[in-house]
Amino acid sequence: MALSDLNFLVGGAQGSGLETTAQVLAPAFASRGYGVLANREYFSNIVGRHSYIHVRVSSSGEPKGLTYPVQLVGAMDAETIFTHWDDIAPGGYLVYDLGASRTRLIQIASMEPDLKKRLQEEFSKLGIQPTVEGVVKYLEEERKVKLVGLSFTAIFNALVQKYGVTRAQAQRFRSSILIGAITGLTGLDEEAVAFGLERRFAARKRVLEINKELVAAIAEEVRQEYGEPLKLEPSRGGPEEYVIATGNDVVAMAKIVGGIRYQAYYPITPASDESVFIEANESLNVDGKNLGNIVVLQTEDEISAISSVIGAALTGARSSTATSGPGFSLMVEALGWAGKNDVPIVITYYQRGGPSTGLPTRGSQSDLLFSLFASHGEFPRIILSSGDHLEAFYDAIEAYNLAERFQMPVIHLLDKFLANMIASMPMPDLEGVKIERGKTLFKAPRGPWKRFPRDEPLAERPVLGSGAWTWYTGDENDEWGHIDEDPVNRLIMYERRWKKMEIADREIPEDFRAHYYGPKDADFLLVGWGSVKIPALDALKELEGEGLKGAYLHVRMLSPLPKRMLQSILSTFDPDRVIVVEHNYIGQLAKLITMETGFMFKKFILKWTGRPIYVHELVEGVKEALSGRDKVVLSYGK
Amino acid sequence: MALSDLNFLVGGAQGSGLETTAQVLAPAFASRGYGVLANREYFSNIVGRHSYIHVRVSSSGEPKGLTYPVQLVGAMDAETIFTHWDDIAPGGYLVYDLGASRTRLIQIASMEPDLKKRLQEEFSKLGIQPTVEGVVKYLEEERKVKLVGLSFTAIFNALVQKYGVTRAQAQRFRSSILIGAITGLTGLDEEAVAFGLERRFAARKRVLEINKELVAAIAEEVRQEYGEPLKLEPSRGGPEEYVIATGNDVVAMAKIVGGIRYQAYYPITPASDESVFIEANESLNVDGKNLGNIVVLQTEDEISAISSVIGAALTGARSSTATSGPGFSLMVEALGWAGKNDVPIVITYYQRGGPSTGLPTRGSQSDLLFSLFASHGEFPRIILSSGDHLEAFYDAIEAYNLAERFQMPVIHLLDKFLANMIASMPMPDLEGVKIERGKTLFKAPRGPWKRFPRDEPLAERPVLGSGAWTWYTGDENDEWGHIDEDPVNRLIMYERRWKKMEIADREIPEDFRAHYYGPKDADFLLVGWGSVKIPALDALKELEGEGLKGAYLHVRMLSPLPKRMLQSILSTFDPDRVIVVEHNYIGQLAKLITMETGFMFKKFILKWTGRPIYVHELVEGVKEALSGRDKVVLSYGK
Amino acid sequence: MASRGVTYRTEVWSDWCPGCGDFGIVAAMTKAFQELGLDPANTVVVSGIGCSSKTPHFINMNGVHTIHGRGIAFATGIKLANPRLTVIVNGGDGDMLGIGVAHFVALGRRNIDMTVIIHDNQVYGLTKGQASPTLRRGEKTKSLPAPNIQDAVNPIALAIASGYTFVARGYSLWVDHLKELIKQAIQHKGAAVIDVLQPCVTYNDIYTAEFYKGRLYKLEDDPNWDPVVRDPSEEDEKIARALEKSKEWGNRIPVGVFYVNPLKDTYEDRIAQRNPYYNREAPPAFEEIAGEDGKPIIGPDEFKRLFAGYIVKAKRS
Amino acid sequence: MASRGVTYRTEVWSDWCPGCGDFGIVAAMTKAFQELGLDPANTVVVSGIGCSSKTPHFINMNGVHTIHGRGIAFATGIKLANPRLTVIVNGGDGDMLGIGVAHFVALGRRNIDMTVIIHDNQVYGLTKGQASPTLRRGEKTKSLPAPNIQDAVNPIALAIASGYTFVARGYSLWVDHLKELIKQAIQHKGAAVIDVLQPCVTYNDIYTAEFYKGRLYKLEDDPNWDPVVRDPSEEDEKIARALEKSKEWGNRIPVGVFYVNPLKDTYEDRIAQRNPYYNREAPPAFEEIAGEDGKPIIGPDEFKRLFAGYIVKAKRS
Ligand SMILES: Cc1ncc(C[n+]2csc(CCOP(=O)(O)OP(=O)(O)O)c2C)c(N)n1
Ligand SMILES: Cc1ncc(C[n+]2csc(CCOP(=O)(O)OP(=O)(O)O)c2C)c(N)n1
Ligand code: SF4
Ligand code: SF4
Ligand SMILES: [Mg+2]
Ligand SMILES: [Mg+2]
Repeated sequence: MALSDLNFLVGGAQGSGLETTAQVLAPAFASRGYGVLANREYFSNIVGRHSYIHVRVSSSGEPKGLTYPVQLVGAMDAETIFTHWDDIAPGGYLVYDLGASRTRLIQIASMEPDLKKRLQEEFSKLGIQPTVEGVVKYLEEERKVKLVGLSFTAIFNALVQKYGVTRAQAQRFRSSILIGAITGLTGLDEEAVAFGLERRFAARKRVLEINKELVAAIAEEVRQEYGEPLKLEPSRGGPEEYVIATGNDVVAMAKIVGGIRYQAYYPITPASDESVFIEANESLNVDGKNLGNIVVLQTEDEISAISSVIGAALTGARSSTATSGPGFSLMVEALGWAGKNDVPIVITYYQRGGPSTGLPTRGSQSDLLFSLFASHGEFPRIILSSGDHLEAFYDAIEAYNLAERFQMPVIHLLDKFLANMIASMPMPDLEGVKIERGKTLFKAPRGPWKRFPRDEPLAERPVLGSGAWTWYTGDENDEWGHIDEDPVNRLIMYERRWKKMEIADREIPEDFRAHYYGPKDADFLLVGWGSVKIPALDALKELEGEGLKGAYLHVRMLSPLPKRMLQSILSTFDPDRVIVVEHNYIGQLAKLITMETGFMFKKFILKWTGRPIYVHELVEGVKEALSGRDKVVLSYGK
Repeated sequence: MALSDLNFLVGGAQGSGLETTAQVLAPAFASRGYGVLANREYFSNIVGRHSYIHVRVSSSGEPKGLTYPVQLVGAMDAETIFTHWDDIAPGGYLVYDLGASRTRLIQIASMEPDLKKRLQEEFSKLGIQPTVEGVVKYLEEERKVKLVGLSFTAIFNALVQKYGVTRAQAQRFRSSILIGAITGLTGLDEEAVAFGLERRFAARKRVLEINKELVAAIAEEVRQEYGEPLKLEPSRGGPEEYVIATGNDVVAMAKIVGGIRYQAYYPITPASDESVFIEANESLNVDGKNLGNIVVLQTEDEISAISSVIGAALTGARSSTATSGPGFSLMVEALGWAGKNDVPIVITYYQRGGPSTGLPTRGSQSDLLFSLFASHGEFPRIILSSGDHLEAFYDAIEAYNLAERFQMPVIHLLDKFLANMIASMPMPDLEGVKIERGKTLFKAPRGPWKRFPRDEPLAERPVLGSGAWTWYTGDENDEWGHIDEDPVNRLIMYERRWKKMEIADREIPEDFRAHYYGPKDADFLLVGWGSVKIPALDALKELEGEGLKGAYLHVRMLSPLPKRMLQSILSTFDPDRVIVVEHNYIGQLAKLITMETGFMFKKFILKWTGRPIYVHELVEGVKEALSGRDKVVLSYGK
Repeated sequence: MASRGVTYRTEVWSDWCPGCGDFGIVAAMTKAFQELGLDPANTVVVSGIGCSSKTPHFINMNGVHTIHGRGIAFATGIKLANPRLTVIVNGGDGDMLGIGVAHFVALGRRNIDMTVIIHDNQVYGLTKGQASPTLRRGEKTKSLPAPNIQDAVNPIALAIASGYTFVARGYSLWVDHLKELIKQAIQHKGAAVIDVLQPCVTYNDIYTAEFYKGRLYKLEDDPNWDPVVRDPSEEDEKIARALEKSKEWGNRIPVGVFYVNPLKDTYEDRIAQRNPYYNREAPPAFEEIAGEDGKPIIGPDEFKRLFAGYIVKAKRS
Repeated sequence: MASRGVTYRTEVWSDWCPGCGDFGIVAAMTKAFQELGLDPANTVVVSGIGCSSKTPHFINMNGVHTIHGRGIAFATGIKLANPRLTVIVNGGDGDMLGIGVAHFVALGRRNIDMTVIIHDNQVYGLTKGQASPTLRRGEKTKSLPAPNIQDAVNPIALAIASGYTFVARGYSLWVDHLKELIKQAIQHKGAAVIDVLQPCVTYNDIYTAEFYKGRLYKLEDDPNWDPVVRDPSEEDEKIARALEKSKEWGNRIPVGVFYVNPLKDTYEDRIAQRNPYYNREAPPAFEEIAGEDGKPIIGPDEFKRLFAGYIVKAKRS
């Protein structure tokens, strides 16, 4: 029976080419119309620590939420087996290197002592020998896991012999061994895999050739021995074209569509890949025609990044930065200047695990309230957060529109999960995209200009170089932008800034700002934001299968919060049937909604281990919450 | 009939010695048992802009809330008259320089155009000639104001003649002319004034002598002509000893008592005076005995200030910084490190008018929510805010105790009002002060130390140099303080930090964290924090006089918020009779209380002009709010 | 556009202390602008925070008064997004060489074409006279409780070490001399800095006009003084000489141009070398990003071309 | 306290890339500590953020792994509050000379007695190989999409200009030579910095061990090289020579000690000159602030003495 969904996991040491598996297989599956979602987990480390990619392929044609157990684990090394042995579904598959069989748990220097200790205890409890052999044996006997043991060494030797590569070079084909095995077990057709490989190795013909042959050979060998036990049913639908990209990539593309002309950044995980992408496109050339140019500046620190972004925004350039927690922390002083001065800047904020350096390569949603109140004093700001790749695409463009229309900073809150997850995103509807520049003036009458008329919160904004000249200051200012400490002026100017927020609240449709997914008569409600949307929607589907009819309230704009809509939806539910789902400890969205509406949440499903929320644990969590638990803490994932 | 309270205002150009009036008169009045409160308003300017001191002297012996109109304005210059003519009570007094009579409004270059324009309109509406003469005439005729015109030039000439000082030197006695006139009109005795002068000019004998003689002569002259119309009744009570000091001074003294050993700062208004005070006391010597030494470091920026403060705290030194909004904005990244690592640091945060540079020399309470959520990620912190000088004194000491007991950063939120106001503060009860250092260890067994045991949120804390050695990191850590990304460890360590907050919430008495002032059966409730306490308590007294029986709920600890107590008090009032009073726009305390309790505030009295809340306007505001207005915006004061 | 008829001073009252050296700097700036005929619409005066940083309000051109220490960082974005603009940054010694020193150094490394004017009064003026990074050790100005115990930064040496290609020192009371330096700095292509000795009459009782009188001398009075690098091979030697000169302080203090290197590419040049479409006359900020109808210039077709590598056609069987 | 029996390495696994130059630095550090007999309880290794900044975890002494760029600032508080401690700061070139350069400069100006070790690999290692401030213009390391267009900072020159009194360069693969430099730096009284050339095997394909081989030479091999200021009058000349030397790069790259000035007071000395009670052996951090009963040392009496000027007795009639 063909599968409707396939979940698999591929693990190996950081720096050993692991990413290649996702970069090849994601487009390969997508090219056959499957929805793909692939998450990458890695340490704050360059080479040596354990890393893995967790993929879901869905015949629905949509990228669906990640879940455990997986039907297949592909292990590049012994550490992967020790780490993920328990993630394999009974009857699932383990692809591994026979050469690692003798490896003992205690030999794995790169494994954190915590995990090692836990495993030792667990193994001894279960009577498992703490070696690869022992684990594999246990899996086979107790879990009915099928073992696909390959001799990596033999394969490398063959490569050396056949292609004359060096031993070191041969090692680099490690990922293709797994790609081959997965291809074989899933019966993915050769053309599709070739497509994936070409995409990845396009420029390097010889490497491409070897890879193709290697993958085909291993696939064939595996197919011979195991058949195609993990074959997916043909795709049942979905778009005709996919964009296969990470969240970082998608946002970068969107910024380019949105007309970005200036981006400044200081390197930081998981944000800088976005800037690197934009820099690679600094000159937008299509068919030899130049469509625009983007200045991308790597600055000396984040203070400089945001400061220069504000400067660029004053010239009329669509201008933004991308950062994560520690970087944003350094930006808050300048953020206040932009807020004070009606400057349209965009900050793309990828949340990672805090506090402080925290878990710098893991995800979180713990910076919502910080974003909302960051910087001393009071000024309006817009905060958007996207639920999936496609939303992130539209929101990244909309962020510029909102910033210019309402003349205030826009923070686009994303997280490491989205940033690094590769998704098969439907081709965005670019015909529907509109660029709205508000009252930006590129040409204005020569002379000094009253930039801040008292009676116009949203005034015309001649940019630097427009002909008019203008003044800006961080001090309270008069209509011309000059320093003014007069109390009457203060009263007016302070309120003038906040009036923009009232206008934004009036003009931005509430049904853009939040969305209710599910039947009108749902009998429980999940409330969430950001990438929680992905597992939440899938969990609801599963729960529906179990007879539990729920809905998901997705909050996409955190400021201005669509409070009338939230209030009216929340008020139709019994508070005991309303569950907030967040990647943090204190329930930040819940706090925010309470603050604005008075609605007190009673049920929380929270996760703060830095790993994504998985569908299976969310399903369980919801059931627990509905049957009485007030706080359910999720923690699945290595 | 002698007065029970005297309100007066003295104005002049910044840099013209205006502060002297308060520095002399405050101790002078206090030495006769009067309560004194004096606020200083000034521009972000060094020389030339208009500045004034607004004083209340009370026979109650307590420093009471400032209010308008005043019975006396002392004008060093024409700008003061133009600015404050309307602040004088009918029948009050104006002391001024006859030589300024001819000065026209349009000549005042230092006056902001807004005010000038408003005055022009007002004068023309009232038929006032826009000259000093014109204003003075109007005051005399229409407001029955008594004019005390003195020829400053004649006085300066006399000084030149009598003491052989230069003309420039003579100018510096400008403030003493006003001191003399005030002495005369209020019948303050000579000894008291001499005491004030000695305090101010102690070191400079000759200047002191001239001042004494000048003040006495003018007082006599004024007394001769006007009697002592503003004589205060004898003090009716109060303490035997006062500390006469600004909020900055009081906090500095308290830090010294509290055992501060390290303070780092970067200059900023209105915080740096505190550090300057401490630096002047870097070596604590009493009777030739050294009681301790404090390192005070002026750093290159605020990032360095807080970073070095954290470093010092790790060595066991009681360690703090003092800053205001822009400086705090730069500190938030490092704050997170301290929060992550259980480091007891204290940040004394003087709020000024934001956003951005805002009104840098004016006050606000607009940084509460920022303080609470500052820095990415989640970690516990304690936030204290003091209602008056005496509270500030105790809280500054308690801040160190709380930081060390609960091993987390403490933010002591103050504001420019308190920082710069001189008050006659009762001598603090030092016998009652206790130093609590929690589990700080200055001597520990030699060897590596498990600083972060999983099962002990508040663990022993051997300081650097104690014998034990310890590790700290901004990354998530294991029990030893080494980097650890394991999800199980993460779960525990994250929660471990928050457990400290639960303990703090349990151990810090709620009745310290909030205080209910007023009768049990009050029929309305004001809710406020910080220096709002001062006018709030006085406004209640006045309202009581009018038959309105109210209470004031003062929130002194914002985190952990005493939510059970707040909830129980708030629930006893009709929400239409609960009014929050704050120096901000969005009602930050209200939002915080709602967030924690679900209580929705309906009535707001807000002020954001940067000037203090005055008793008279608060009284009016409360009446308006009680009779139906939901939002009352206060704006009195130049 | 020419400057005919432009008044380069606004009517905003300068609330500096009477006698403050900052007045001289504004006077020299406006004179220089006048003589260069700078177009106020295409000139931007940027500043940080401090007494000195109030400057933009007094000048009748685009003015961007930012936050403490970040003037150069703001200016960087302005200039790179619209290289057609003439950008001048004013700030105090605290602003530029203390809290903002990272940006000061970074500008030198980039050699962006803009002019930096340091109001060097050796104190933090606006916060009441604390020691700034240019106050020397052992010196005690009026507001200090005790002599300064931090060593000073040498702005000239730091600028040269950082890569500035025009480095000069002026004196705020020698308005005409300073004006000439400002003109040269603006005309120079690359990062230019002028360290202006600026008496703070209120807080600095050491470096007063009195002090400077008789001590200052002009580098250009020495006929052998040639600060200009005319050939790359001269660079090291000119730098060494300038550094040597920069140490002179005390009885004789040089003002004038210490170092000029017109041969080094500006950052804008460097961008243009990498991306020949980066056009200073049609700057990024002014490019059309959407059609009249609001549709982005990057429509569906362009999107597919630009990002072809990310697009996958789904072939369903 | 002596170091007998101390193992200077922890058991924490170093997760640096195999072959990373950072291993050599830790080896040199621990050897130096061993030879100096440093007491782990009274030594603190502070760092910022980056590959290099993981160092404290691998060393069996107090370790304070802080935030990006701020190691020196944290260390400043540690040292001044407890001057009895030996303080060593590790950080990357990005950490120290980019985001943290303000603190780097400030330490020189203060001359606090501590040692700074820069892991100079010309890239941002931990964020995947972007250009760091020491990568020269025109150079393109592995991860860069195009050659670097920012000029480099010269760490030696910047350190000397900032006032460091011990300035050296080491090479991470010459462990014994580096160890000697570290020992000297620690023993030096004042702010010491060692710029350690540290191959990043993963991202830096220009400055590899291969590259350095044959190019590096030791300053001390020149018998005429004497970097030490033995009399204040020598200072200028020694600085000039060191600066000159610091420019050497390319075919011949000097390592060793560039400059030492043992004659300059440390910041701790300067504090002690102002406040003779500031005692390094009884540091502020360890002073008693309260009695056994928890009562503050500053009781009512002491309070009145200290703050007499603020206290007013109320004489009511
Ligand atoms: C982040 C921050 N810290 C501190 C301040 C307070 N502040 C205002 S002006 C100033 C220093 C001014 O000195 P300088 O830059 O030398 O300029 P000057 O006033 O001497 O012209 C400081 C520290 C601030 N505005 N922002
Ligand atoms: C405020 C902040 N910005 C950015 C980062 C991300 N970050 C981590 S390490 C690093 C650079 C490391 O480079 P370097 O200091 O040279 O050390 P190396 O890794 O090369 O040893 C950066 C930018 C951060 N942790 N904090
Ligand atoms: S304080 Fe000094 S720098 Fe500031 S305005 Fe006055 S004289 Fe000028
Ligand atoms: S990335 Fe470079 S610096 Fe970092 S550990 Fe690897 S080799 Fe060392
Ligand atoms: Mg200055
Ligand atoms: Mg580096």
